Amino acid sequence: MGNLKVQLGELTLSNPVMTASGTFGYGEEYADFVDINTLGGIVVKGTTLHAREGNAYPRMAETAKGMLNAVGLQNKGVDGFINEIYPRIKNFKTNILVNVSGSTVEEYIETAEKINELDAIPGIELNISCPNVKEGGMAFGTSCPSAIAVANAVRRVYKKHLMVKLSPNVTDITEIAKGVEGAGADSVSLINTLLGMAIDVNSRKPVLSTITGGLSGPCIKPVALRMVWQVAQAVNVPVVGMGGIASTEDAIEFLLAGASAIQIGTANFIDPTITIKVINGIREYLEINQMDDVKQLTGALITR
Amino acid sequence: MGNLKVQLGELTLSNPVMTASGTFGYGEEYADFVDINTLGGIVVKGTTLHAREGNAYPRMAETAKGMLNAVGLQNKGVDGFINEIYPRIKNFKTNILVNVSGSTVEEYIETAEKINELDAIPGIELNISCPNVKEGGMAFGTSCPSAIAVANAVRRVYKKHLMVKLSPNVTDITEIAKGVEGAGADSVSLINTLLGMAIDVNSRKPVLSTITGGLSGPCIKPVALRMVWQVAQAVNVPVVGMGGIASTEDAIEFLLAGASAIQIGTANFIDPTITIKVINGIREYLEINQMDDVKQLTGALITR
Amino acid sequence: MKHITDFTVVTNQRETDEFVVLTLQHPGELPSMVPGQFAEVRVDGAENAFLRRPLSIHDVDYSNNTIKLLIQEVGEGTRVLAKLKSGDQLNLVYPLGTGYTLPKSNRVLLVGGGCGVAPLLFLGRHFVENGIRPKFLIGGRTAATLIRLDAYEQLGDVYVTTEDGSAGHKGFVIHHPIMKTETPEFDHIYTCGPDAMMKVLAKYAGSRGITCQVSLENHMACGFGACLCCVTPTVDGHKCTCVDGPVFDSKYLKWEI
Amino acid sequence: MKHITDFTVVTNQRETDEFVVLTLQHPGELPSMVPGQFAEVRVDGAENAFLRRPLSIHDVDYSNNTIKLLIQEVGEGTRVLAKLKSGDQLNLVYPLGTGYTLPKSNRVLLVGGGCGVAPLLFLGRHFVENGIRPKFLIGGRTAATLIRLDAYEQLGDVYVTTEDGSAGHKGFVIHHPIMKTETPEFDHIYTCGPDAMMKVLAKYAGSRGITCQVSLENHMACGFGACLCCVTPTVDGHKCTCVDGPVFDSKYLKWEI
Ligand SMILES: Cc1cc2nc3c(=O)[nH]c(=O)nc-3n(C[C@H](O)[C@H](O)[C@H](O)COP(=O)(O)OP(=O)(O)OC[C@H]3O[C@@H](n4cnc5c(N)ncnc54)[C@H](O)[C@@H]3O)c2cc1C
Ligand SMILES: Cc1cc2nc3c(=O)[nH]c(=O)nc-3n(C[C@H](O)[C@H](O)[C@H](O)COP(=O)(O)OP(=O)(O)OC[C@H]3O[C@@H](n4cnc5c(N)ncnc54)[C@H](O)[C@@H]3O)c2cc1C
Ligand SMILES: Cc1cc2nc3c(=O)[nH]c(=O)nc-3n(C[C@H](O)[C@H](O)[C@H](O)COP(=O)(O)O)c2cc1C
Ligand SMILES: Cc1cc2nc3c(=O)[nH]c(=O)nc-3n(C[C@H](O)[C@H](O)[C@H](O)COP(=O)(O)O)c2cc1C
Ligand code: FES
Ligand code: FES
Repeated sequence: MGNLKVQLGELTLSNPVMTASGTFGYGEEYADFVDINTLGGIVVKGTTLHAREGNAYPRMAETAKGMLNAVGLQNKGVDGFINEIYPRIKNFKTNILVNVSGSTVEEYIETAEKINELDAIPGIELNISCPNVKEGGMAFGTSCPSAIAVANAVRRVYKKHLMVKLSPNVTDITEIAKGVEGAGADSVSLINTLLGMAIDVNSRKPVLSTITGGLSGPCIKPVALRMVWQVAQAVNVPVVGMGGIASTEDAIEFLLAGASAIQIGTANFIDPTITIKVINGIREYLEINQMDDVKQLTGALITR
Repeated sequence: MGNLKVQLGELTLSNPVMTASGTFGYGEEYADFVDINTLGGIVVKGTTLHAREGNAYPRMAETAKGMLNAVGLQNKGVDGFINEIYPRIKNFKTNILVNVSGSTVEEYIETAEKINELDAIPGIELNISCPNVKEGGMAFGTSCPSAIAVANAVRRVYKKHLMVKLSPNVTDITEIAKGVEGAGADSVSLINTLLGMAIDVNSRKPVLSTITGGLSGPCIKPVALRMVWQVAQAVNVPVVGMGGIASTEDAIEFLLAGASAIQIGTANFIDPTITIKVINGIREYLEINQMDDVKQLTGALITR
Repeated sequence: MKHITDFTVVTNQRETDEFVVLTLQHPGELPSMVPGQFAEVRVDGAENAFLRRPLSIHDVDYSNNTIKLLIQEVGEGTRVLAKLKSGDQLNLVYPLGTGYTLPKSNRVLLVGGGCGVAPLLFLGRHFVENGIRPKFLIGGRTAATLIRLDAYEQLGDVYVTTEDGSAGHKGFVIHHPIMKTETPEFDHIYTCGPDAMMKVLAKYAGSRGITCQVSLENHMACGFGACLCCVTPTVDGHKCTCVDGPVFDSKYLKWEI
Repeated sequence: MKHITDFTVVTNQRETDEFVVLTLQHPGELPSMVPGQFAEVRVDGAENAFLRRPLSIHDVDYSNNTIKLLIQEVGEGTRVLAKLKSGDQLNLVYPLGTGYTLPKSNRVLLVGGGCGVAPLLFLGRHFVENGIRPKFLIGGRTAATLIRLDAYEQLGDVYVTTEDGSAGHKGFVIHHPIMKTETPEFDHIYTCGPDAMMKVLAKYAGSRGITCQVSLENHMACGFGACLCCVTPTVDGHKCTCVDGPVFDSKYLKWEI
């Protein structure tokens, strides 16, 4: 049987399938559907220094094979996470990464410092790409100097695995990927949502309370795959690919494009058991193709 | 009955519905399905100084509610257009715009100069956003200085309506929109295709001969709509919106977001009569909402 | 515990132009459900209904392991579901959310409008099983929009209003005579329907010391607390309609009424 | 002239696990069609088949205004089409492309493989109507993959090969005895099927002064020359398979054979 284990720097994943921040709650929400411990890792909801109420309702719009969200980082703040949530989830036997966001570099630093103390959290995913907050968020991830500044600052205080999550809303994503690699990122993950919008023609109002929101789901897969392919060629650190993955084939496309692991987001809403199906699907693909290690797939795209 | 006539600078459109370059051939291909003269305008296939064979097959991949294309500006060159095609289409009683592309500024200039001489062509759409050619194309449209340079150069030699077509593959599309407005564009059209990719997991090869290609269709609509909304707020020239329009509602969303006219692309492949349906649909919408002029819809989004 | 299960359509009963009732067979023993809970239904074969669609548990028959969904056709998703045929499979994530809670007294009024009548049948049955005879007040635009009245009548008294007066009392539910008495015949209102209707009822209840449990129909992406898309403002801040609701005590909500 | 028309499904005849034949009723008088032409079929109710699907005109009956499509289920689009029932509507853009041209002599061989047999029935019928008795050579993996042989037999002689020898001659079409004679019994080959098969036939024809018309199955977005997605390299450069083809003289193509 093929080996599914992958390494992201020092981080060992039992398989390359992780869940995307903001779509899998804290894992518990899915515990009735999947055995969380069989996942390669889960990235929990975006966490900020202070508790946030998020944006006003409506926060969601369905689009062609996708959805827009404008949740806006609703969370209990890092202390709320540490005191209320962490005790409940720390015994999961999978990699729990915390997705960290902030409005200022200082907030990122302080949040990362606190999470650095949590034994059961082997890494953070630095979210410099959230399109749904007024301050910070995506702004950090769409300019190379500011992306480097945040990554640098957090790197200094955060000692475990530092994954940096890139924004697709940029002209050249490889430039930013190289920048944060230089700043000490142990891996990069991409893509966060594309900035989009929907209008209700009856009311003539935006569907979302925030007018624009983040687009996710199968509709964005071609863009995500292209960016993962570009970034994988540009950096030496492992790449974690996501964006519209909803089947084994999708996941394998990302691996072939150069991802060492993948995250599944929106597809969990439609099939809460999709992660397990993809893990099994990758195993079968290896068997059918007589490969003995999933790592053989990473970057194995044949471009002649 | 509501007025559907709109102005793009000096250009009068009998209604706001145009067709997008590369998806409507030279109009003739659709003559069995729709009366071309009832359209607001048609933008013909991307035209370059010299004839081009385009990219190798395969040039197309179907994606979730969309498609990738890598046609690569196959065309007979501007002289071929003038000698072979123009005589056949010049009597259409609609606005025929030529989509002009090039690998160098000089090529753009020379092509535009030649088209300037054609009486039945009231304008060009300057394509600085084609993702499917090795040189030029999108590269011009993703950097502000080069976008301005091409627009400026063409503006000097081209005397009729100059529409500049923007690339969505940028961090800040408003910056480029403002740049080409400053360079003398009479209108801006957006969006061209998003750069994407698809992989065949069985062969482990890219589906497209060019590896990456341009994503179009309903999947990109949320991104397109957001960009039209942003650009409409940033510039004073009329905005022509496109990207995934496949129904009357879609078209009205773009008008509300600030577009003065819209273009329909990929949807023509699925329903070759869609343009007529949308024209009639807009007329009905005006009636139902007791509006007497389609111009009232442009930018009428209620954001409180 | 939440489940993800393929049910088999037993019957698809068309009630009106707009409404159908699907009876769904569960493969084994049904888990227990609370009235007001809902299912997230996967819409197969729809071109545009990408996300699951939330639908209330309309009725439950534990004896033969069937449940019913009452579906109002409003868009592509519900239209595709309304076309299902006996023998078709339907994938449900269920039971989801926090349902209605049992009352302190026996004097209950269940008020439904539109597809909001859906959870009230299961709720009414639950009351009857707990020795409470419910009263139903059902509002519609016209007589033709009132559905399954006979099913409700088997459980308790049914009062009706229609906007055009074509059945029952003319007007909105709040205009019905039983709402007008100085001393209402009920201590608890349970309602599901348009927000406007529920807000009027909440106000009515608030000013009379009556409790009012409302069921919200916010847009949902996941249905089980994972996405935080479905929030409603409450006295404790944003709460998920799908987990903390859909049923809330109206006083808990930050409603402008 | 191209048309866009809703046809009504008259029958859906299942041939094998993989193949069905749809008979479609045209609302009025059928326009005239040429064998080798195809239709772009809109797939309604498919979650992922976004573009139309090109399918050859399998047969035409001008007397009762019906056409037939032969469909091999290979993906979601064809699977959804194969589920259509009598009475369903199906939207076609048709007739598209350049079909086969009539031969200079009467000695014709029609060679089909897989779903490539589809246009050959209409073509054979066309030959018969023009006083030419065609010979068919049909290749399949196994006997079970050979379909509608009886229909072809009504028009001419049918020769068969299967890869496993379970019907007809064992091997590929090129291995059939009628291909082996020094002086072939035909001057013209008309073929549709896998590229590999057609290339072998083109080579065979080329070396014997036989003409060979091949029908390509390139991926298409529009089907009528508007998108330039479906090109194939020819001696005149890139040509659209959907307009200049799908039928080409093999000598016109830039094939590495
Ligand atoms: C907890 C809950 C229980 C529900 N129970 C029932 C029920 O028992 N029977 C029933 O018929 N319907 C019920 N609904 C509403 C039902 O979910 C929507 O009508 C359905 O999702 C619409 O899908 P569609 O594809 O047909 O329409 P769409 O094309 O998605 O939308 C059509 C119209 O309906 C509106 N709409 C879409 N989704 C929702 C939603 N979640 N809530 C409110 N409006 C929506 C849209 O804004 C649009 O105006 C319930 C909703 C919730 C949240
Ligand atoms: C001119 C023409 C005539 C055709 N006539 C017939 C016919 O009479 N009967 C019939 O069964 N099929 C015919 N085909 C092939 C048919 O169009 C494809 O099988 C169909 O589009 C696949 O759609 P799908 O959604 O089922 O499969 P998909 O899920 O789209 O694809 C399944 C597999 O089929 C391949 N495929 C997809 N589209 C095409 C295509 N256009 N050509 C070749 N392979 C494709 C894919 O690469 C994939 O490997 C014809 C194709 C052309 C171009
Ligand atoms: C409802 C929702 C909430 C999200 N919240 C976050 C978040 O808090 N932090 C973050 O980095 N990404 C967030 N994302 C982005 C996803 O993690 C992921 O990058 C994106 O959705 C693309 O993947 P997908 O198409 O598989 O969903 C969110 C996405 C959705 C749909
Ligand atoms: C097959 C194809 C060919 C295209 N060729 C061109 C082109 O030559 N020049 C150009 O500016 N845009 C071209 N486009 C982009 C479209 O004009 C349009 O900007 C894009 O497809 C988005 O609109 P849509 O989603 O409605 O198709 C092409 C698009 C497609 C699908
Ligand atoms: S719908 Fe996802 S949290 Fe409520
Ligand atoms: S399929 Fe569009 S040109 Fe042939």
